[in-house]
Amino acid sequence: MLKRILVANRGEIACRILRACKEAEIESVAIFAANDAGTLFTELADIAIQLEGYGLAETYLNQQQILEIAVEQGCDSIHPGFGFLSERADFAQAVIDSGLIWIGPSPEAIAKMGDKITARIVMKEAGVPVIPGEEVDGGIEQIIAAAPSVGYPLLLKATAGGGGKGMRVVYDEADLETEAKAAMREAFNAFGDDRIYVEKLLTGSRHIEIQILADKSGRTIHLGERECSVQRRHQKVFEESPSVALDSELREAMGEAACAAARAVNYEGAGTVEFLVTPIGEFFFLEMNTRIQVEHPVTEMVTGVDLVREQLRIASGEPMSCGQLSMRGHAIEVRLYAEDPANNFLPAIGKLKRFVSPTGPGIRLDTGVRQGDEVTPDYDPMLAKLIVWAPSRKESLQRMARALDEFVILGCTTNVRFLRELCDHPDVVDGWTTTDMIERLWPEGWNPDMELSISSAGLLIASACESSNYGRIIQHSSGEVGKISPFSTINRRLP
Amino acid sequence: MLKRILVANRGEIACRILRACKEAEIESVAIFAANDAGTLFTELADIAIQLEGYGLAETYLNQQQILEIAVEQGCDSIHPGFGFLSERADFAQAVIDSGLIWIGPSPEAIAKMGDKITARIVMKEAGVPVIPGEEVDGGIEQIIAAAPSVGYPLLLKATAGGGGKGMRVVYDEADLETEAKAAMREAFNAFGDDRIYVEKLLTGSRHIEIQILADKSGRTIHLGERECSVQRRHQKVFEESPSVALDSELREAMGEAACAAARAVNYEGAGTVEFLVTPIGEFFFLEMNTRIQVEHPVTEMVTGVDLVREQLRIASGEPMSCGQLSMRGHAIEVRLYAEDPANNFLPAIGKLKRFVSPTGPGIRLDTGVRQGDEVTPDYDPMLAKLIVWAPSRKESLQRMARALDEFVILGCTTNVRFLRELCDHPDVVDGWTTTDMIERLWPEGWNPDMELSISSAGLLIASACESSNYGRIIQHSSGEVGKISPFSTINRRLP
Amino acid sequence: MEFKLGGNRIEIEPQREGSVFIHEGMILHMGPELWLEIDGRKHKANAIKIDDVWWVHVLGHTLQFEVVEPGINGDDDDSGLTSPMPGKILDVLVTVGQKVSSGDTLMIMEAMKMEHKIIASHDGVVEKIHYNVGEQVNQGVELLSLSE
Amino acid sequence: MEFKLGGNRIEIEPQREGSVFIHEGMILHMGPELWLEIDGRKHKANAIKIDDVWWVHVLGHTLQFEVVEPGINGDDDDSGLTSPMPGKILDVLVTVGQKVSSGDTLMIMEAMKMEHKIIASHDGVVEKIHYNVGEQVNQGVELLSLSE
Repeated sequence: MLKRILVANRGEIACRILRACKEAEIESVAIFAANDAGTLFTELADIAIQLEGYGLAETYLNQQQILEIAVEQGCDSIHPGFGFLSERADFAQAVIDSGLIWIGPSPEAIAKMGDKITARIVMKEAGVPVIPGEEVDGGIEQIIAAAPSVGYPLLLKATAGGGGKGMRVVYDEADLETEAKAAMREAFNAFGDDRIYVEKLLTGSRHIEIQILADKSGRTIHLGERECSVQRRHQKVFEESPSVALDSELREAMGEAACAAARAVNYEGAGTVEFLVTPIGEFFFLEMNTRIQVEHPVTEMVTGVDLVREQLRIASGEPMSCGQLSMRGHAIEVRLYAEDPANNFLPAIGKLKRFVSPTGPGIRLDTGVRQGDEVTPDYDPMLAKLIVWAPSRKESLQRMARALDEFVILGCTTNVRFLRELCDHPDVVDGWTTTDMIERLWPEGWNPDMELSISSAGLLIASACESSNYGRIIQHSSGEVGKISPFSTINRRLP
Repeated sequence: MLKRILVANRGEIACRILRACKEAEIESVAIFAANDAGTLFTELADIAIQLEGYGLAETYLNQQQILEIAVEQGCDSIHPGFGFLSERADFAQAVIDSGLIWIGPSPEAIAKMGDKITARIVMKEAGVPVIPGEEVDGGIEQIIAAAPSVGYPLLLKATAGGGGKGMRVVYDEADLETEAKAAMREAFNAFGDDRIYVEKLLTGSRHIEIQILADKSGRTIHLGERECSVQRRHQKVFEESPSVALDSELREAMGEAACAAARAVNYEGAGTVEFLVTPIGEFFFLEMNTRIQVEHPVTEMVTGVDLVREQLRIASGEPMSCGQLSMRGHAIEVRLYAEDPANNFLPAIGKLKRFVSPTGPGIRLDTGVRQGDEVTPDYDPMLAKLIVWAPSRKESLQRMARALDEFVILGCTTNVRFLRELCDHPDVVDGWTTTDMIERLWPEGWNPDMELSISSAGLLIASACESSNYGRIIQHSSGEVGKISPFSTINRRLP
Repeated sequence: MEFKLGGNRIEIEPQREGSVFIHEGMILHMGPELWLEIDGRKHKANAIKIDDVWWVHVLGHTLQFEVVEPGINGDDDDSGLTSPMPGKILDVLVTVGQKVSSGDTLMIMEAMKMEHKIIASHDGVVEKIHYNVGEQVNQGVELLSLSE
Repeated sequence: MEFKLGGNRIEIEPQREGSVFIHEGMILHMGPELWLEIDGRKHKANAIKIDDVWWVHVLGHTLQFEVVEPGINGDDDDSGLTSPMPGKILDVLVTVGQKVSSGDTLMIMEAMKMEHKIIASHDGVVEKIHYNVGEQVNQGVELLSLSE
């Protein structure tokens, strides 16, 4: 049984893990950079320790400092969440070498799956189909040399990568060098490793992944699929389970392949095997994510398994608690980003002056922020995840539409309206979700489908509020007294 | 298919139904009394119509006015929620006579089950066991005459009643007359009918109820049980499913009895058959609630059936959509009351200056209020219901404890801390929940189990805030500008 | 500084250094948010003042502290027979001049659809009845006067 | 009253009667909350002013209206090559005096762990480059000047 866990992450996923610790009656230690002081996840920890330094490298990616805190605070284990150090085999090894439990798979498994080229080779050996491509070893010349045999359109991917960083689509040979350089730079900044390899771009495919769990007693199971085809800039925005594209036969074949992939690296804990599924039902191994996934809640809601709590059980040496699975209904997750979907999904910043989330049946909110928080450019723009469950896919889409209509966020531009329009877009309703869907539907960029009466209504509201001095809040708190004079407000009233 | 539903209710259950309408893409009309203007449920309706008049009788219980609005607004159906007119056979009949669809069982079924004495007789005939007692026809003399044969302690219950109104426990003959009069008065005020009957008080019993659904095609199913034993003043505060007291054999026997009860009155829609279960596993029919129940969410979370949406389907003549049930995990609901549990659960009022609800996995909040709302003495003090689901009962209790710890409500006294202490009380953890549990555990009344350091911490916070002018918010909105002078605040600063 | 908590008066003068307050080994850090430190662990607290009462949420508990204005030393009698909330008088069970004992029911009022008993807090004689059956009463008004 | 919405200036003078505002057949009721009435149906709206911008949530849409101060008539050029958010300059792809065409990538900056291209909004000649590779920039600052 674990006694005290250090959560080496921030934001929404840190909240998720800290709550799981609380529920499992395990003490928790959060670490936070100075610019995260007072945010939600620091509240949910039993102990919150501020990291020294600035920038990711000195804080959330600072292995040495994090390990020192873990030891000083008497932790017996470290949960890395996703992103950051979660797929760093060297960190996993360092945690183990410090006498702590690493809540995740072995450093060997991480290393094999983390190096995308090694992973391709291991998977081929295990009989799992991989995407046609070239396992080049990085370097701009090698990429240029490999490209013709793969053919266009092709995809440049970071060997060390994940999460869309360092990933570029190239449609034309003329763009290859520029894009490859950009990909290498991004990869280097994100992973400290600029190796890039080349894969065929399988257009019109679906991104479908299988959640697996494996415990130390040797049991490896799959928990069905998640379809994450709706992506912008190679980052998922809309995820669901089950997928309309899978029948039980294909589901079992992919589940078996996922378990085979996990067994090939003696996997332990929660992991995800990602596949591309072509329109004719072929599937290809994309990569394995050796950590908890952003979109894990949809699997939790469909299977009723608490994946994070199972991670804690497995890490402590207990068998997983879930027996025969009973899958039920349909779950959808949308990722709430601080970004402007009408402007090529450019990240946005601001203060969340209003943040009123929907409630009621079938609604789950996994959030890293709450009203009053500041969205800064320092971190990933994902603010929260909204997940719904309903007995059927149709009801699930209807529930998501209802929930997004209720969601009020003022002070920072978000993708709420974009997500809302997805819910009743015919392609989504009919299940024609493919990885190139957003580019296909909105080749010139997305703009809200807004009747004139809406902007007219907004204008009426803005002008009425402006002319009547509505809703101006002057907060007199210890730090702010006197900063804002009420008279300046009154002076600006219009006749 | 229904096209436009009038929701003849308010608060939390109106929100629940209005959201179901939205999700089912059915238009909704809310009605509200003047003192409910601007509350959450009026926001969630497509159309909100203010009722004329004051007090319950002129507003939410005003059948004529509600029917007129339904017809004027072009509604094709009325959903009564729970309480108010939901179990009024005459209203159901009037709705039908106006050419509208009544979302509930037939007036005949309501009448038979609503008159508790008729219900007892019908149940006896259907072979469903009833509690020993006397089916007196009201009147103080008859009650006094019937009491000796039933014996003490006994329970006075309103013949027309439900929800704890007009219900009194009498331990001693000396109190019988006073209590009977009070019960009659309360019953008359609540139901316009002062008839009271007498039942044996079965101490140490559990309150376990079976949810049923019946559609017009003749299918009647049960959806398992809810245990609602933890009650204060005969009102439920803590409900769960499944019950630790039932094995699959007893569950099936009670489920069968519940379906038999429903069939005996040709029941249609969602309904609940309540039983008392004695420590040796006998069960007795208590009453049937011919409407949706406050605690319906626990069944929804365990079965995955959306009961309100099924009500809409059944009322429109469709078959229920749920096939073979797949029950999973454990759900708990707590009722958040504006009341002071340390002062005999006396209802409280105030303004919800802070209302920050928990989020994350397995959490559902069905609320009728949000931050900023005023809790008035005009209506029932139930503010919201917090429901959690987890794979096991233990995990469910742990999750509820975590959720209640996160819940911040300032400005109105609530029972949050009382509910929180229930979560790890040994009797609750071990499942020794009986209807007399609260009186048994806290015969002198409940008081928070608070270490001295907590009140000391609170004192430190209050004094620090007071001396540093912390958190004083002066809102300058159109209506309030100038009402509060910032100078008066500054003057009250302490050195 | 003086507060009332559940009828008891408590005096407190925390040590203060800028935005840090100390009392009985606990440290309160006051910024845009309140953080209470006990044994090196920080806990988020919430506080808001409504009229003269500070509502404080800390460590899962909600507490109310009434500010006692300096200089005011009124021995306000909290045992007064006052209306706990707005409601309607349903029944008056005593008459002026009647002797009552602690625990006797004096009035019945209705609020929030429930009946509430107004009970004598001490033995005495009914001096005055301020409201009659059927009357609406506000919160906090005195319903009856009882001699000591 | 004048607002800017997505670069366009709009003038509006709603009819007002007390707390009721009317414009194009829509009625806004202003109390502690905002209720917009269209065709007899009321919809809750949310609005808040941050700096000079009104953020409005109505009917599931979120809109931003910038208040244009009366009297100010500056033709501020929104096609300026300004930093969309705080970040770091990763690459400068042009030099002063270089001719560029609309759509050309001029700079690459990094913010929120992503690369963003700064693209020429019109044909022109680079007049000045205000930041060099590696420099931190704030939101809204001009990165380059481009002649017309």
